[in-house]
Amino acid sequence: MDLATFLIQCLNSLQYGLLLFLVASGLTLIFGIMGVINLAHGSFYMIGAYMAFALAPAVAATFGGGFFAVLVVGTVLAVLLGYLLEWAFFSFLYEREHLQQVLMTYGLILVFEELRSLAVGDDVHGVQPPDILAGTLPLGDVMTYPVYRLFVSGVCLLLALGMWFVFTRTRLGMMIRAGSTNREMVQSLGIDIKFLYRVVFAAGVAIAVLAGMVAAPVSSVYPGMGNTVLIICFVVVVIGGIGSIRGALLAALLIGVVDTFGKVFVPQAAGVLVYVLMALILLWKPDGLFKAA
Amino acid sequence: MKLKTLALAAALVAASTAHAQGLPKLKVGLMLPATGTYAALGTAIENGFRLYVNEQGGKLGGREIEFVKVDDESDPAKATDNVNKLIKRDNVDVLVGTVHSGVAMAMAKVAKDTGTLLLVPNAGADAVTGPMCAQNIFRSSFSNWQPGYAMGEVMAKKGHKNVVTITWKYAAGDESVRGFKEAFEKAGGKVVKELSLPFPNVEFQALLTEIAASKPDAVYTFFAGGGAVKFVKDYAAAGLKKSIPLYGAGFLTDGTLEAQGADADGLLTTLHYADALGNPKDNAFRLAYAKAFKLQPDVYAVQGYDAAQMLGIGLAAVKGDVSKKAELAAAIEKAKIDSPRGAFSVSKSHNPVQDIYLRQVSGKENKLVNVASKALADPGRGCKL
Amino acid sequence: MTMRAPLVFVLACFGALAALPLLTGSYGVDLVTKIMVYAIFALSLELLVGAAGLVCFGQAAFFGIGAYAAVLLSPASEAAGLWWLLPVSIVAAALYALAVGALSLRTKGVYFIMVTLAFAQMAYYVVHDTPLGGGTDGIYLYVKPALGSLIDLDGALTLYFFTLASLAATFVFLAVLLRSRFGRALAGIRVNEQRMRATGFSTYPYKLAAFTLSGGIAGLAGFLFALKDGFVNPELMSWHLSGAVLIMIILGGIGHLRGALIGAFAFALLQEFFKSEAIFGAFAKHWHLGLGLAIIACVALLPRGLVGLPAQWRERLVGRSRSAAPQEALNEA
Amino acid sequence: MKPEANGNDAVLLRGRDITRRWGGLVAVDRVSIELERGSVHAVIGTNGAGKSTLINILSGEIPPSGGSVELLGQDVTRWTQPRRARAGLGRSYQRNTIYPTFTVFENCRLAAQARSPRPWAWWQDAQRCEASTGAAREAAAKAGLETFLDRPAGALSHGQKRQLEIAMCLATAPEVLLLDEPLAGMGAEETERMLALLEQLRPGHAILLVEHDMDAVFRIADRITVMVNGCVIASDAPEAIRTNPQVQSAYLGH
Repeated sequence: MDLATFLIQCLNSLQYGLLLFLVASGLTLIFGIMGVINLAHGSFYMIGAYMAFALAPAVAATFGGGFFAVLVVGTVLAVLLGYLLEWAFFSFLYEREHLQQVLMTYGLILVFEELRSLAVGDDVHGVQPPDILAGTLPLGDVMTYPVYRLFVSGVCLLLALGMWFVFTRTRLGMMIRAGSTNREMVQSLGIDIKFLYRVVFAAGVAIAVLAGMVAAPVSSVYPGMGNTVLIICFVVVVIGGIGSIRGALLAALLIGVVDTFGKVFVPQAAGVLVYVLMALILLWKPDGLFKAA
Repeated sequence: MKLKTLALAAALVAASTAHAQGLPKLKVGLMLPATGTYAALGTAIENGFRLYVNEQGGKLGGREIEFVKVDDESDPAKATDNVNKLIKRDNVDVLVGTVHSGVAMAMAKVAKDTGTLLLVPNAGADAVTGPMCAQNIFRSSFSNWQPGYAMGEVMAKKGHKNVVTITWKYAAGDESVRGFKEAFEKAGGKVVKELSLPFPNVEFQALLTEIAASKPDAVYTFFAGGGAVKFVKDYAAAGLKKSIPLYGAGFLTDGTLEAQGADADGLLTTLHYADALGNPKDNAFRLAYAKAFKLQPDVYAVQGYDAAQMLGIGLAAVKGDVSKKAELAAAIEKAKIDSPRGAFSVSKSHNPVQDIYLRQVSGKENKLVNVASKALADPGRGCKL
Repeated sequence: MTMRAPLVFVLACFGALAALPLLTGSYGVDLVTKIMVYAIFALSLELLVGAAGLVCFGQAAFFGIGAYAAVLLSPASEAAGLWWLLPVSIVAAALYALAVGALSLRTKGVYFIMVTLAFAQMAYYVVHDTPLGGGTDGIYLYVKPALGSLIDLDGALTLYFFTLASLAATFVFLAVLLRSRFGRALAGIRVNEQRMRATGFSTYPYKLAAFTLSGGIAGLAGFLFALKDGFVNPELMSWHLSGAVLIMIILGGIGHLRGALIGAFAFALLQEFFKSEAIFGAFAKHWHLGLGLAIIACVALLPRGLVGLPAQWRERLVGRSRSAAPQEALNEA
Repeated sequence: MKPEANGNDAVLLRGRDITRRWGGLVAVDRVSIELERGSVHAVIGTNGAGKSTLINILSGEIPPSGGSVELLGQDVTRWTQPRRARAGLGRSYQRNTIYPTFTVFENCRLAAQARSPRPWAWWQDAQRCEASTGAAREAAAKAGLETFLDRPAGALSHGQKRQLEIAMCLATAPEVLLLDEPLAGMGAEETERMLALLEQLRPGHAILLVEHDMDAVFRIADRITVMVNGCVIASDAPEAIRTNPQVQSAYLGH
């Protein structure tokens, strides 16, 4: 493997790591910081991808918006969806055992999968990136690199910075983190914890749906896509250390490297490597890389 | 005493009329995916099957057809139960299914144990018409070996010498690449590198970079559904499309062209069907299908349609009496099936001996280029039929 | 809830299961055999989650090892001896559980859940990607094992009663075990591990023993699954099955052995109900929707799972007269 | 395990130069302490003086950064907490660590079971194990809980829960008792009953008492050690401690 190829592979692992963090970001919020075991995270990601596909004609027809208009409309819808979901299905679950949340979100996976099949059918779809991001940059003599993947990586870094800033440097972030460690205490301090949780849950769902929409041109849109990302998202959040944004980002990059170079150097064991990595990290540091930030 | 004779007489009359008017309804068990990634394929197969039955006025071999459906969820762990549900609870006379190879293997075992007639409308696992072949198991689709082998011949003829193959690490991918390698190396070509990634991982960047690094003459691939859409788009986005020609089994571009858009233009694939074959049977089939289902038919619809044809031929030969298994099987083995893909007959191991076409993508359609392999028969290795 | 009510319920269940083959056709026998296999599988997880408070998300690996051992170790053409094949399959699953437990019990809570998932995925990929397990299309068990001429497990009815006997044996064994010193120590570890260590229990060996035992029982369930279908496939070890069995015991109600029984039957019968064309016609295709809504209803209305239903009704009818916290100490069954 | 010195003033538990550092902070700084059979040794000090850390090191829950711990003549510095508990060291906690969903009797029986765990005997019903049920009834009676045996522990009053904590300690028949603020949050009448219980336990056991209730401490302790910021500033009989100038300025504040 000559140097040029090695550098391109590093770029590939960096880009996959950032994409992983983007996809798992909604989960770092709902599961990482709020402590809700949200198996339906994959479904939100799928909803985002299908929104990017299904909303495009509708948005174009109503006020002629392009890809970015779809992102805005989709995110607003997602916040509403998240708000309603929290009120209807999660508000009474916080005191209950974690396993009740597992059962509830398992039910939601089934419901979302079937509603998608009823609404949009079971075909495979593709989403075209917006024209200004549709080009490619030359990369070495043979390859070129799609500009859109750089945009995705950019969105991811922005999101990571934004979430890190909100949760560690603002009062809102402090309240949320306090709320997740001791709900009653924060309530007794006069903070309306019910409303706060609803807002944070809605934000978590919105980020997951946004990730689905942004990743759609790269990941394509097909039935059951939610399931394929679900486990890897939990791996990212847990390796990073539950509740730590920095940890999730580092974990995503680490998995990007292991998955990318694993496929190249150890193809027959490529499927296992990510899980070997997780087992090693958790056995070395049983609370993940960064204990709660 | 009088009452008993009356009852006896009535029974006799009922029996004779039933016979005159044909036996009771024939129950066909459709075990196809209704949920999950293969749901669209399940629907297409069912549409094709029902189209042929409707064309025959709802009767095959003089017997009215009643459908019993089960969603196999493409889950091998539930396969045996779903088949038992059809055979033991609904006591179907014929089993039709399925898409997923793992599920098809379980169905084949139950069919062999119970002797029920099984028509496989898609799953390409070589073993179904190989070690698992049986007198009562027929396939109307293909074996993974066939498209691969045909593309091996095509690429050798085109003068490619060093080729890289890439696919998921699962049975269908391995068998397709094996078929390709057999033909390509027989014709003097060399497979430089066999790349693979775990199923259903769709992160191809790393391996695309490997392809660019090893600079082969061409690439052979086997992907389907969402994976196929993503691979074709990533391959084009990585700039490889213009420098290293991409070939593949037909599933790379079948049912995915709308999603792939311009990235798929010009791709050459091999499959036993194409979008515009032009023969009269295909034109009639496409018209009827479009009218009935408001959709364009694809290879899966054709395979469903032909599975129904095979059943029709078999039943006609035994006048609807499914218990005459040997006669029914012999009839299908001898028959020439007038399929939209072109007439074909089944090999000794009950897999279609069919023309494999070379197709090229243009204008969101897989246009016919020429016949890659004429009447290509699956070797049926391991079949003792 | 006095001690008698659950006992009567469990005996009634086993009585009904014993009589079932007389009432239903061969499909019913097959379906219930499969559900009983999943009930044994659910009991193995109940021992871990309900009794010891260890939520394992990789139970399918032990189930799959039991199934693959049954097929790989059976000679191709003639019946393997049940007397050695069954124990070997159970021990194989238990050994992997011992190895996984020894490592994963160093972590706690959600991290433990994810480490067990990691080891299960490793087992899954070994079987999925290497020729060891016969590849992704799976392998066949042509001749089912037998115990001399006494038990030939090829017959559906023989297998039914053999599975019923295994389920009964597992249930009784676990009921007795949970009331023994070992069982009470597990319960103590679930409620307050710190107090257990302060009084002198080294908790790690207890948890490891429970994990290994649970793996062995899951191996038994996998063994019976392989016998019933005569076909094993890597999907037996996928996380979907680990998730499904976890859903069964939560649905049934955590903390009670009979909750695992109820959960396994409820989960399977709910699916049969929503899939049946007779009831839903064309909409049966979208059975996921019905099942999902039913599960959500269960979470909303039954905080203690299906097993808590009678107590909940009684409380609603009689009003919350009796002691608030259910007297859990003794009637663990 | 022969007691080192003669008669009942043998030293059952000795901590020598126990130190514990959390990064830069020194929570316990070279503290030495001895617990003799038949004597109540109280440790007092302001919050954050390192009392709880000391107890956790003696009980084996936290490994020391330096120094050693000797139990009944054996160096147990490396022993885990369960092993020390089985060797005769019982402890109670500041926050109630009981089994709220079990009955009071079952709480005590499970603690007593630690003496004869016999986990392999899976067929024997734990309720029929005379060793644990006998010890449990005895310990509950000693702690004054004999009338509450069938009630779930979660339904007890706060004082009764503190008594249960002691009962579970006694159920393991320890020789050394480490009690972390047993009187915390107790009314006058409950405090009297607890002090009577400690009085009753004194002859057979070496008791370490960490407590804030000064009256109780000066009434019951044979010896008092005062800790401030992780160091021992005085360790003497109660009267000497009351008049010790250092203690007055550092702790009693007058």
